[in-house]
Amino acid sequence: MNVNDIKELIELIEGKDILEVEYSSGDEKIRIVRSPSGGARQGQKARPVEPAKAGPEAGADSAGENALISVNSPFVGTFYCAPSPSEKPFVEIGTRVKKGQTIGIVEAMKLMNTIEADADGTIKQVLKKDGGPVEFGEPLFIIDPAG
Amino acid sequence: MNVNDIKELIELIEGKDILEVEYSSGDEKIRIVRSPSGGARQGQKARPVEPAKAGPEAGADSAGENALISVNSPFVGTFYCAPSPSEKPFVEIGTRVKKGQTIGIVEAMKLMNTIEADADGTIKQVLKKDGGPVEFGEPLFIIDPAG
Amino acid sequence: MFSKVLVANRGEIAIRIIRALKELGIRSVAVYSTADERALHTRLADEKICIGPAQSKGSYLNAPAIISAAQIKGADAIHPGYGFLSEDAGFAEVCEQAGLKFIGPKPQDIELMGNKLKAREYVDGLGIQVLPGTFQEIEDEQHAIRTAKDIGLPLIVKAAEGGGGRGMKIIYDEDQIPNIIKIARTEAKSAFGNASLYIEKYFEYVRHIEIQLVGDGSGGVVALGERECSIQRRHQKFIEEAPSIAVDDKLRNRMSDTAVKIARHISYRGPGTIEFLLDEKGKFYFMEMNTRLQVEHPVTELVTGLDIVAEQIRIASGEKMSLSQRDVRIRGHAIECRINAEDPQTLVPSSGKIDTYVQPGGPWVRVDGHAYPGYEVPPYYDSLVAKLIVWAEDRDRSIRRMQRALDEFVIEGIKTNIPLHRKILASKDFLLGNITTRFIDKFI
Amino acid sequence: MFSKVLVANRGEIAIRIIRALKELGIRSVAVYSTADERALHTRLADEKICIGPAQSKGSYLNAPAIISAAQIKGADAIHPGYGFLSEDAGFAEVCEQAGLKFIGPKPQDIELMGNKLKAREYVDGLGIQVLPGTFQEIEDEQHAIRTAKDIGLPLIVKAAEGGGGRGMKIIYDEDQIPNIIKIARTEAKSAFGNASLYIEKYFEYVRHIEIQLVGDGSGGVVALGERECSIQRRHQKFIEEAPSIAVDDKLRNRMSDTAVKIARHISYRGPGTIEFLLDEKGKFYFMEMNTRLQVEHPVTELVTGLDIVAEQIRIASGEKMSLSQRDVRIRGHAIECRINAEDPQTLVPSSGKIDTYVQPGGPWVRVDGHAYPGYEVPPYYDSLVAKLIVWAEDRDRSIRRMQRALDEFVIEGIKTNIPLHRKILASKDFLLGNITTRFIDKFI
Repeated sequence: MNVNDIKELIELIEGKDILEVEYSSGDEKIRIVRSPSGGARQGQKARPVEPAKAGPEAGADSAGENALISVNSPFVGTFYCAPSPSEKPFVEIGTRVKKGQTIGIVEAMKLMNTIEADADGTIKQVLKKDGGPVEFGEPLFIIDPAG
Repeated sequence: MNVNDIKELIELIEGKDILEVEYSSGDEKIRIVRSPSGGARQGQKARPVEPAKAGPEAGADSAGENALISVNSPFVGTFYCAPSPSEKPFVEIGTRVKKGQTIGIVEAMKLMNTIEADADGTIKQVLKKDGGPVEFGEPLFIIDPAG
Repeated sequence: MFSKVLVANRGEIAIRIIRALKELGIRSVAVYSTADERALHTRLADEKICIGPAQSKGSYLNAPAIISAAQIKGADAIHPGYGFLSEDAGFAEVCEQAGLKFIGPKPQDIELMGNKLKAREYVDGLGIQVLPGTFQEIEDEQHAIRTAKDIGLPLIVKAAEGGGGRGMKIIYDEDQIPNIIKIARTEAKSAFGNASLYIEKYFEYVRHIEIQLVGDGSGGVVALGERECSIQRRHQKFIEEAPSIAVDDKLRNRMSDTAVKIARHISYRGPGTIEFLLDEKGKFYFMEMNTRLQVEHPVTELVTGLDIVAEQIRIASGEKMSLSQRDVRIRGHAIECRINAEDPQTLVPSSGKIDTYVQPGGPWVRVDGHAYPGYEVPPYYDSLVAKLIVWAEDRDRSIRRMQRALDEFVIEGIKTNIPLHRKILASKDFLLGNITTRFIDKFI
Repeated sequence: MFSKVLVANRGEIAIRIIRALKELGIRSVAVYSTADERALHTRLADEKICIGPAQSKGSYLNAPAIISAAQIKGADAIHPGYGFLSEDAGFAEVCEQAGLKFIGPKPQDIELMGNKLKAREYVDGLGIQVLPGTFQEIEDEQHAIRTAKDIGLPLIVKAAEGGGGRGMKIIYDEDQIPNIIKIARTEAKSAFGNASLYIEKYFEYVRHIEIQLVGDGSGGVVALGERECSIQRRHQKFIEEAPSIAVDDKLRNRMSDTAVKIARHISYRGPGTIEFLLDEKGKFYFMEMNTRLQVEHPVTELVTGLDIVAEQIRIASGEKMSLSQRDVRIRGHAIECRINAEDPQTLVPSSGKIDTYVQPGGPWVRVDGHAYPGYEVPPYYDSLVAKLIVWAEDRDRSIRRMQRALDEFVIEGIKTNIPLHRKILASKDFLLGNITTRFIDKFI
């Protein structure tokens, strides 16, 4: 069970007359509770359903979140945010970047692997400290392509 | 059980008069709760829900089942249905018995432990063969006190 | 050889015996109470039969039910394990009368050694050093007070029919004597059905060392070295080792010779154990004899390479002993930790469902247990859920291996004493072997 | 001694090494691919680090990633286990260049013995009997046909850079030669990056016997007896034993001396194995040398009492060997069954979630595995989920014990080869020891 599974389940019960879904895994367990007024649903469907988090902020939020891009480390090694200790970082929070632009380095066995922006946008977060260790697949930067 | 199984279950109960499905796996467990107002659900929704065990039939049924009495072996040993091989069995199916009446024997280490009827009634079943082994707690007879 | 054996026990020892039977090609019958319907021993045996209710008195202690079960299952022998009916001479006798071989010593030996006071007398009569104390049962307070004056405080009051750590009370002060005697008598009466008491000198900072023996029933006895069982809690063993850091070859030979002498005098049959107290000066005193397989037999198995349970079954069936004293070689070092379902702080037994159970593995790690994922530990029986035993070339490596295995052992859903074992194993005094019967006090 | 070691492997062998490190008091670092996030080796190690994607090429075979991981974790040595990078001389060299001790033989020894054709030449040069066959790589079909005429059919075509049972083809008929050579060359090229082939005489009903060695790196070599590895399936070992029923003391000494001679000539360092074919007349032929820890090392551990992995780590750290040839005593008998996640009929690997997992236990049963209840076996790696190893006083009891342990082993949710193991162990020919490398054919 991972985030995508949960998303799928949420999408699945949305608009259905399901009140509760419970799930366990160690030794399995599941519990699905339908709305007892279920049948009437059809009648109510037409009514404008108020979304759970109706506010415009929430909307923006989720739209924003979906769109944010995480740049992950393609290698295990040491992360550097600048070409050399004496130089300025490639990017900082708020820096506008172009797709393909070098935004960091992961060094492994003296080889400098450049990290490139996956999309045009603005750097929203720099997740690793200069000179710190990174594992394969760890997020290094968050880019907001809308920003 | 995975997400697809859950999806299938949700789709299955959708639009049906099933209120809850519970499921476990270690040693299995399942619980399905139907809408008490059954198939007529849509129309009856507003009506006060009748308690689950209301029906007269259900009552009779469950009362009947509850009423049957199982006489279990208080000992591990050999079951005998007659006082000796040459004699007639203590009871047979249909025999009317009084509470405390000897209805069988379980022999353990040459000791004859008499088995007595737990209640007045009629022998509905004799579950063990003459001379066969019985474990502690195994049902030997079923008595119908109503019969 | 037997063709079918009923195992009159539950838990890990029932499983240990069923394993031995399988390996010997003998069919096994498990007995169980209604509380043990899902117990692992019922699944591993070839056959199973319910013998009574949850309470041991109606099931695992119910001799007629067990013999009846053996008869209807067509078993030709009964293995009693340890505890329950294993030291009940009457049961052993009834088995034999019913034509069932009792896999254990002769009834008269169980009887002699089962009364700890008689055993003291008997062993003293062989010219062997027993603990200073009384040779008759304590008649009254005055008798106890006289004994205190003779041999000095502290004293330990024991039930004649007790043993194995049960029913003991320590007297530090003469004023306590009347009260303790009264309480002990009542307890002994209710626990063992016999109010007889005796008194021994109580040594506080000594070691509990025992010699494992196997006898052929006609005077042949082999000693399998000692076990160090000083780590005890409330007179119950907690961690056992073989060999003991305090026993050198010379001492081992002296203790073994003494133990063999006792067993040979009664032509003892099968495995048995002579328990000694060992003081700092290397002087040792006979304490009692256990006429049964012991919980801690695996440490001896691992250092000698002998399968003690298989040997016991072979001897009971009339086969000759498979080894002579010359064949016995002690190799390396073994430790056993008793993993109990209990709160490590309060020591209250913890029953309930085991949600997660991941057993340690890898080189020289042995688990004798009866738990499995989803198993519900019933509240009716003793709290031992597994014995974790390791072997290594020497004591230091054996300790490291045990620490590693304890770290791997995951039991969730009930409380266990694993944290306490880890604390003890990591302590400097344990590492140095500075252990006495009072060792554990500082950890609780 | 090392203070922190990175284990460049996964599965049971990673766990075996982590256990040894813990027992030696050395910190361990587990590496894992994204598919192994929940693997047991990552939980048992002191530290863990993700090194790449599910495919081995990007993770467990990715030398730069592994060395980089060791550097950022501050490890001072790398243990390669078996498989993956363990026989990659280049990797061993790069480790040393990066200041990381490679826990294995010297790179040049890996290189020499890694090319099976060169190894043949080398060993032949020492005056040791190798299998009849070519000493140069096969140039063309004609070369192969000439060889067939010289030494007679059947023949076996092997890849020079293959080994461990991989990349072999048998020729029964001269007509097949052109085709087989073509196919074998293509396969060798793609599997090992080297199209070189050589040819040996193929013996059908022989035994595969190997000698376990440990070298100190400066000419000292100790032989730890043989292993019987004839029970193979598709040239992959399936069941291993120590000692072999076909090897008596005299033969053992001759084979050991031969093996030691080879290892001594290269001043071999750490554990290694010389594989021989043994025919019915007691004549043996050098086949290849494995310059690494082997899957089946536990059977040797159990009969000698030596912890081979701990010894390997100690030697790599510069310590002296802990034993001399005189200390080696073979005691009892051990068997290993490889428990694979696969359909026992079709042999197709079976990945998926293990719902129920109950590990066997009790006396002299060892499980080296990486499964646990709820574990999902990923489809990317080899199918070995556990090695089940038992020890007993002799071969018969060892077989009974293994049968008992196989009966206890419950793995549900995936298919395993346990049923096939049970069939083999119960067969009369196995019991009698009538086994050859073709033994398993009749069971599938």
